[in-house]
Amino acid sequence: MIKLLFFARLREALQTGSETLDFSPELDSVAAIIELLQARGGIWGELFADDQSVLVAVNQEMCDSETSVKEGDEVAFFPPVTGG
Amino acid sequence: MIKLLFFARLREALQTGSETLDFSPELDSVAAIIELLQARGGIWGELFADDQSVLVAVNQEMCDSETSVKEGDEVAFFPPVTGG
Amino acid sequence: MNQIIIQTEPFDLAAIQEELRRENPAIGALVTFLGQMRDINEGDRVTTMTLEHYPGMTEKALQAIVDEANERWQLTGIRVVHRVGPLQPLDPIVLVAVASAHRGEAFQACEFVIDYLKTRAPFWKKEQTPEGDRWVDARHTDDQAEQRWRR
Amino acid sequence: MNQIIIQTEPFDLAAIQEELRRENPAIGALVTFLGQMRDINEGDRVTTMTLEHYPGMTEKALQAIVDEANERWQLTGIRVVHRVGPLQPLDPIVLVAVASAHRGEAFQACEFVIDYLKTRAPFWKKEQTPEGDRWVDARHTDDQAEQRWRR
Repeated sequence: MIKLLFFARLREALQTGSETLDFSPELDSVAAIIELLQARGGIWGELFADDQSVLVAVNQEMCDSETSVKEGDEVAFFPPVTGG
Repeated sequence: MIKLLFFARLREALQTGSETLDFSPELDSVAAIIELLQARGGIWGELFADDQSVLVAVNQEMCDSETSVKEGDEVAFFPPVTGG
Repeated sequence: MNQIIIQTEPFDLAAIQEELRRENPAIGALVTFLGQMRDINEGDRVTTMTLEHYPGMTEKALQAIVDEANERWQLTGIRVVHRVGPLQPLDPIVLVAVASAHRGEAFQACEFVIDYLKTRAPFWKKEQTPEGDRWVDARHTDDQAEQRWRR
Repeated sequence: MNQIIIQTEPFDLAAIQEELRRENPAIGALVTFLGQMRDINEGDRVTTMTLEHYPGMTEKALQAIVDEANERWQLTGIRVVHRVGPLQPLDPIVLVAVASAHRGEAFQACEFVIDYLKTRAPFWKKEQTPEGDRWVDARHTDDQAEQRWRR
């Protein structure tokens, strides 16, 4: 199982803060998960389009789409941060 | 009349914090005052020797030995500052 | 000693600074950055702001920034306190306090921590304005500020 | 609004910051430098320190520094408070607090004011150590810090 988290503008637009995906060998990278979400179409297709600046963290560390994902990981998607 | 002030290490070594000099046309610059003090010899000669780093302020503004001095001015001598 | 705190309640600026500066009589300099909510942003009046964050990752990201500051400079202590939840104009949002024997290192480390926090810690601001709610966009100047520290 | 104070009594760090940061809801950043007395200097234990200054010139010199900071950066307020007289280890010596809409300007102006104060304001420190009294020598690093701001 992979836990997905969405924050801020993404969370609001998707109308969900989290979901779980069953892990499968094809879902072994951030890029693969983004492809799956994008394929849902609609708002998902828009927000995860290649030209959108969505940041990703795997197990609470910033990473990029090359990063590999394994069973049990927590993968978070969010817009550029604006704290401080 | 010119008011002379001495601070910190200088004040202690000279055993005085202030004195007044009668103004005269020859005492028209910081350099001329330094020459007069140096000519007193002893500790004065040492402290106002050319190789000593003594700072000067005329009327409470930092200046150098070229600065001119006139009747009524306040001329202060002190070591490099160490506040803060 | 270092401490990182995320909280919804207001924080006590004075108590944090007092505790940090008394920790070690070798401390000669304490530099504190306080970020507070402004009532105007990009020309619009902002009445309230809500700060969202990513619990768990926030603490990790801030710890990594504090660790890096301690590697780069000789410091005696760092405090980072960041509020989340609803905020009003003039409310303090974030505090970064850095103690060191000498001021140069304290200034650099303090600015480094807040510059990195601005681009690397998962916080998001949503503003409530008379024209409606809006998410605050990331600022290009914050990216530039972060770039300066790259090496 | 700017304020410069020289005093023998301890100052209230919290009250000064609180007053400054509340002055204007356009303030987004408050950067504060606090310099405090260390119990060790150049390897020796220091038990007490006495700060002498040049009354009249001190205020003028600090005013000139504050004026120059306001010319160089967009600021909403500056506070400079400096103690004179006898001090013990851990006693705050000097406070420089700078408020601005944005943090970059507040950081730069705060460091500028303390760097200039260190080389241009007429204060002198005398340390009491177990080996006797001694006047503190000016530091080369303070000259270097000041040079950075020349233009």
